[in-house]
Amino acid sequence: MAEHRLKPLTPLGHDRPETVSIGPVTLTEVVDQALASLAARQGREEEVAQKAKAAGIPLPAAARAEPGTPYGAFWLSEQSWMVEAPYASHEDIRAILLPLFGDAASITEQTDAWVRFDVSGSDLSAMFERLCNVDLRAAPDNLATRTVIEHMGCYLVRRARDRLSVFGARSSAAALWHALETAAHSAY
Amino acid sequence: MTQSNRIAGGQIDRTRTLSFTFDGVAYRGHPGDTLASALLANGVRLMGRSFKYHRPRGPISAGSEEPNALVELREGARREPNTRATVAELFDGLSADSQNRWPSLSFDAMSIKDRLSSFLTAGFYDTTFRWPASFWEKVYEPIIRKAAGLGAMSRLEDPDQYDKGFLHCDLLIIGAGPAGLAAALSAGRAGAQVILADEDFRMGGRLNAETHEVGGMTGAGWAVQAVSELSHMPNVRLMPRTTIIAAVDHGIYGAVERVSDHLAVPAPGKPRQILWRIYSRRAILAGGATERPIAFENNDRPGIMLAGALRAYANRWGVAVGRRAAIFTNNDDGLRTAADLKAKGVEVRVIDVRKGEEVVDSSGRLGLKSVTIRSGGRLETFPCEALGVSGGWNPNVNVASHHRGRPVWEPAIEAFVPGQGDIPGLAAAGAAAGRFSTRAALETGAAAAEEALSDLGLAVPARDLPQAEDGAYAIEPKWYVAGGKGRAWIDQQNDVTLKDVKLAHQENYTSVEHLKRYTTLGMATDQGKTANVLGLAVMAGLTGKSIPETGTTIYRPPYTPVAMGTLAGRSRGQEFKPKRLTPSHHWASEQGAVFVEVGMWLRAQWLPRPGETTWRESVDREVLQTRRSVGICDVTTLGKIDIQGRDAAAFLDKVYANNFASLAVGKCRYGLMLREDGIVYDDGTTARLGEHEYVMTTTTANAVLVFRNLEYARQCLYPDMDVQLISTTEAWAQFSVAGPNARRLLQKIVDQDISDAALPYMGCKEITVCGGLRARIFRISFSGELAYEIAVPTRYGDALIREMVAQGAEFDAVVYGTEALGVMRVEKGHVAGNELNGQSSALNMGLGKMVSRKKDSIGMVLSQREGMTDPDGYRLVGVKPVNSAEKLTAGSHFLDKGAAPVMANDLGWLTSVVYSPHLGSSIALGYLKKGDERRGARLRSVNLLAKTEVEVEIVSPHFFDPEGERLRG
Amino acid sequence: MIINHPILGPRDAQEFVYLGDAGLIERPDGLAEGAVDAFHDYLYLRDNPAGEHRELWYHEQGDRSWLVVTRNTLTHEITRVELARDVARAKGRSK
Amino acid sequence: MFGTGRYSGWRVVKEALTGHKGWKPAWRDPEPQKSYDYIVIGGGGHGLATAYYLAKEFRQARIAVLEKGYLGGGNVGRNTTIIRSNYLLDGNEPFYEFSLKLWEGLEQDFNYNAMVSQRGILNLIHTDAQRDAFTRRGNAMILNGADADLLDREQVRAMYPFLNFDNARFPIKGALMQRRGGTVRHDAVAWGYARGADQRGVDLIQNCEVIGIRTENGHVTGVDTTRGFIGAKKVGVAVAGSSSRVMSHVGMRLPIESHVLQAFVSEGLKPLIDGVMTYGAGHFYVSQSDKGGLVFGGDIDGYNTYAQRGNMPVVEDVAEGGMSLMPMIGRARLLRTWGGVMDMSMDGSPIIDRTDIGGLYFNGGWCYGGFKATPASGWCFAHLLATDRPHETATAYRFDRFRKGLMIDEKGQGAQPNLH
Repeated sequence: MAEHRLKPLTPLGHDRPETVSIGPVTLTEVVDQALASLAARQGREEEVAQKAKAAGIPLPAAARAEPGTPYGAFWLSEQSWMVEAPYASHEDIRAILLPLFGDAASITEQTDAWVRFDVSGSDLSAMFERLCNVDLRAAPDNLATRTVIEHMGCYLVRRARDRLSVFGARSSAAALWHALETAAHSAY
Repeated sequence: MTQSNRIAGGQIDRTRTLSFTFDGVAYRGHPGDTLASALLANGVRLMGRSFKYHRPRGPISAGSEEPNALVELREGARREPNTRATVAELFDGLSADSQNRWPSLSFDAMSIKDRLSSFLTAGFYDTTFRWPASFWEKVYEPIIRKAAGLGAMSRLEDPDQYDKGFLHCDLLIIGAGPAGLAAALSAGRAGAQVILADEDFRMGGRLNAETHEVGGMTGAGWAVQAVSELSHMPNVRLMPRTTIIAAVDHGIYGAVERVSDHLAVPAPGKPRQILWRIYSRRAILAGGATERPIAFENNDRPGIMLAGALRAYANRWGVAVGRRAAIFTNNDDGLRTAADLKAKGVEVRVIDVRKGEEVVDSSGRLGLKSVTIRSGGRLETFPCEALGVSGGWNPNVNVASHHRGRPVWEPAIEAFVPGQGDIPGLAAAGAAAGRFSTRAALETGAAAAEEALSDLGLAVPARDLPQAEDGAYAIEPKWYVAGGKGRAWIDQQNDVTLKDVKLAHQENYTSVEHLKRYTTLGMATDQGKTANVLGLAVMAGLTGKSIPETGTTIYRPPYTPVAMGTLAGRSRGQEFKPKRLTPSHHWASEQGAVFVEVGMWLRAQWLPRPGETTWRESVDREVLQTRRSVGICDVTTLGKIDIQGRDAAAFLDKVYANNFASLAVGKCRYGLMLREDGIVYDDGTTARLGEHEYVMTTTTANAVLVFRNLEYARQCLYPDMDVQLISTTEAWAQFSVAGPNARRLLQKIVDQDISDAALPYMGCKEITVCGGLRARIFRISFSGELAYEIAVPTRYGDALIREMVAQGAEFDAVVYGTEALGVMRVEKGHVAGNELNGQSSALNMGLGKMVSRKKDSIGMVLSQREGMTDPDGYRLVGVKPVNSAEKLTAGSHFLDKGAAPVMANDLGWLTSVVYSPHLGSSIALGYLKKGDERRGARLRSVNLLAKTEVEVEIVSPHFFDPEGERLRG
Repeated sequence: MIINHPILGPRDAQEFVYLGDAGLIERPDGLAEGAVDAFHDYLYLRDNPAGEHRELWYHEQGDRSWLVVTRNTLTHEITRVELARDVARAKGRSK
Repeated sequence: MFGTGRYSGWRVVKEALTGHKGWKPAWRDPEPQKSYDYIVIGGGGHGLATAYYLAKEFRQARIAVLEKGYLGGGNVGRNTTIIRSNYLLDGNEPFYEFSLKLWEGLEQDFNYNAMVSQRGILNLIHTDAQRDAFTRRGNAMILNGADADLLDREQVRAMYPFLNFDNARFPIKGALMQRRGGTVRHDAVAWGYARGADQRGVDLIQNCEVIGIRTENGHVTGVDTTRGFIGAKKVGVAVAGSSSRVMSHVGMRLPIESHVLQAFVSEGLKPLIDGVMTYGAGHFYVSQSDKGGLVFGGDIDGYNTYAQRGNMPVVEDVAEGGMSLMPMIGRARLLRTWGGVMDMSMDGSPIIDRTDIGGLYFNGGWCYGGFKATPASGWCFAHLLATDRPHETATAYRFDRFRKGLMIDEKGQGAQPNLH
């Protein structure tokens, strides 16, 4: 990590990430993750797939997420993904990815564009059916989808049957946190 | 009071007693009661007053079709007007008041209108209240408006929480009577994802109100058993207290679940109600049927009910509405009521239309005392407290008609049934399909489920239905009793009588839509559930057309009325829309900043310092300090779009009106974006960070829209261009640093050289700050000052502004808000929101030369139309008051001296007004006809709203440093 | 309404933004003769049929794809959904 | 003279005492004649008003109105009944002010109480930019001879203390008010024009759908209908909502799309809201009817449709706006929703113009603002039909304004009908 004199704030505006348990679920603000979008340039799709494979970066199918170390990824749109990596090792994730893909892909820093809240617990669908139009009961355990929660565009990335991440715009972190808390209180 | 009319039996819990009040009088009931059943048990029949004539009324039904027994439920901010006592679940401590009466329910002064009814027939508004001419608005209407409405709102904020949600299923079953339960059992056993919803708090539907057996046990008992089996199936979701309110497109249904209405107050954190959107692949309407009355004179007295309701009160709630009852029927089902009441010890007289008998009148001002019967030409009076009327049953076709499909007339039952396929994926079963026996309900319910299962590709289980009655339903049509002199009610709540329908016919309002609109038939809170078919049958009789030829009006959602709070859910008050906070929000809050809503964002508008008492003091200081030394402003809210790809430059040339291909790496350029109709859409600077990499900025307001349009251009217009887009608005905390000391301040922050040579005007660079944090810097200015925008990863935005303020102390650096930003951009003559109004061209803004005609950019062609290149058209100008002490007002219009204030003399208007502390005067931008030619002219700036005017001088819009020396310094 | 997205399957129409007639893909050449007339017809005139209608929807709260949806304006029945980029290419649009 | 005789106070008393036996049909049900001088297609508000003014003001004879369903069954019978003339742009404001003045004299004009009620309309202001825009608009209104007032927050609070002043996401900062704005009983407007036209000899022909328009040598000769061919010297089309369908009979493509606008009414409530109000931070406007129902609406659904019904997102959006503006309506219940098909034009403003076919005239593109325009639309269309010249307040409503770049775009949204 670069040696500089600036101190970061969490998306919720504190020094340390928040966490709270409501009924059977736990909500956690996650800050130790770096993000970059990766989009194949036209005609370079095969090349990107090969380079990603070589670098250990998964490129999951539509509406799916794939975990990995250090790189995980979830699908954004045709030939574009969000790459996830640990923040401590990948703070400048774009600079790390660029040489891996050269000019075959467009790579954009996204780490601080998003707030990530992880929600874990049994029967998550009881909470999320009050938040967004995603059928978690029927959804696979590696679902990655965009959805809307209280007028806020979000990505829902399911990590396991009982655990998922909600990515929302960083500027509305407090509003999203409040929506999650309210739904949890209502559901459980 | 004692429960004088409570009899044996019923599905109420007599081991517990609930206390409640009605109009301040205390009563008792039991769990399982509705407010209406409990009041009837206590001998209370009078529960409301009608809308127009204030006639005394009691319930006519035992369900959601109730037109009469409407009360104000609960007190204070939870008061809920027009609540149907027939579905309000009793809870301990419930309090209700009657409504639409003064001073009391039994003595209502407004019932004088009943005496004047000859003057108040249908259409009376249109014909009556225009005499004399001027009296309508001044006299009649205020009186009418005061008398309007039924219940009263509390006028207090609703304290309860409402939720919204989304459910998905293979099969939605609407109604948990015998048909719905049979369907649910079949589908549930087959493993389908099933939602079974019923508006009642007790599932079983009509089985709860009947005495006949199902599968060798009581119908209600069988229902309990079926519900129990279903409740153990993980693939079945039982939703009692849930009304399907609407069928919308593609298998989506709206539903309202009343989570807490049976409680005194909702539990903490729990909603009162939830609005669900149910996404179903198939649906079954098993919502039963509603009985309809026969109209006869004075058929609206408390104690006169639908026969099936009388039976329901006896069987389900253990209530005899009267110890002596009459049954007036044209069908076999009415006879069943008579038999059930007799079995409970009620003295019953049956008046069967099919035997040539009819009820012709009734008596009893506040409650039924007797009915007059005509039988074999003789009139006789039968004293009774209750009369059950059955004119037949109407299948509840409503939801099946929400796509405007028309129901179909079924002569065998003299009623409409749902049209086939009116709503794709929805089938009707049981009484809703016109199949009235229990056996038929079970069979059609199971059959509908089986059909849905095979549609869905699921295995159909063997049919396993219990034994049940399969009685015949013979009916002879009878709509009204002819020959009466008084009034016979059709729509009780809205006081539409037989006579009103006849009058509508006489005046040629004979189409059903005209009938509805002329008489208000079916427009009351019950939406005519008991009245509509009767009304149109009467009209059919008058016109000589058949009932199906006459047709029905459109059944419109919602099925029953829905609380506004439920439809709004959590989006209200401060949570109406999410708040977006800037990276410096916490810091600015600590400074006591005043925030302003800019779209979803909250931005610091100004940051007052101790001693400052007006906003102008703060803003003037922020401007002067910036121009004198250096100011800092959070500009993160501007949209930022990352544009990459081999064709990125060519793409920018398409979406911007001015040239971008020539922009060098490491430079920024102001870009002008048009709509295809040639009007200016947005502006901003775009920086070329690399050979194939740009970052575009948009206005705050248009960030999302511009992104959408870029995707449109990329995918629909130029599909082979190699361009990738992604928003980075939130990824970077971006600050403007402006003023003569901007560079000196930033050089203390930035690790690299940012001298004029290293970073000239309109240059951009990737840098590090504060000892190594990666950042970006753009040398751009909207204030006319030497200025930069500096961006760091958002998590460091808070730290950066603190650092800049600390490092800026030696320069007396200031942080400024959006007001000062606005002052400086007007001083510099930059267009912004008020000028970018979606109605103005580049030419209007003085930017006409930016539109390159050498390339085919979006909007170029249509910006050349004659109306948009009119030399006499509006041009952006600067405006100063001749007397600098005078204040300008944005939105004022320009008039020539001496010109009358009429539109023909209008020359334009002031778009943006600020006070320029630099010039010591109010200044403005404006759009002025032939503005370029009027430089130096003196005009009037007129605000007719405030009746003020100011003499102004037209000047260049560039009030400040017109040569641009400062920003290049 | 539900739009059966060619990549993502059924999605609620609320996630989409509606633009209008898919004819908007066929943008005229702005540098050709008579471009003003061509653009007038292109931008302003519509068939506006009561029946089958090909129209553009943008999956803003989804994968940001523009789709061409064939939908009946009398019944709202949707019979076909395509990626607008594929439609545009098929119509000969390129760069 | 045909018809029902005059309605007067004395008449009402007499009919009440004699059992209402004297009321006659409000209009006849004539068989169509072989030909007419004028055929107006569309028996909604605008078509009926056109026929009425053609007969009354322009002394034209042999007029028929052809209606595919029942009279007044279009959007005149399915709207939120608001009248106002609070427009900004020169092309619009004189026309709507003309319309408002006609409303003010309407009841005496046709001797029928349409319940014209000028209780004022408030456009709430939530931002400084809105105040600037409303100041510009209010001045434009006054310059055009209309009335306008700018209210501050406290003046609004004095009128409606129960609005959300203290805990709003977008606080109320004031309002533009037009005191002469208000509401009218919508059905009565259609019926009043129908009665008046019928009395002046206009044949109002219901259940008569136009299925073709015949032309010869570039000039209209008549229309084919479900009740046979009917000849005409001039044909005026006033079928907003179905404009493209009717004009497709002559192969005309229009700068119009059909969209659905939903509207809503609550259960009857004791008086709460005296005038009309529009929320400036969400899609919501409301008034209260003389029967006590809150009549409200919001945005159009936003996709092309002829289905006359909407979907849930808009219902919810409107309720959210309503609850945010008036948190006390949470326990008021929505009773009924309905949907009407709008002619959404390319700039949000209407068209009253000739066509390229001689004798064929067009009136449409009213977006969701057609009800308030009914009298002036009828008058101006009658003027155009009778004189071949546009009325002075409707000169801007031409087809060619799009070709010339003279759009009348009040909202500044450009050529995207669902944004107007």
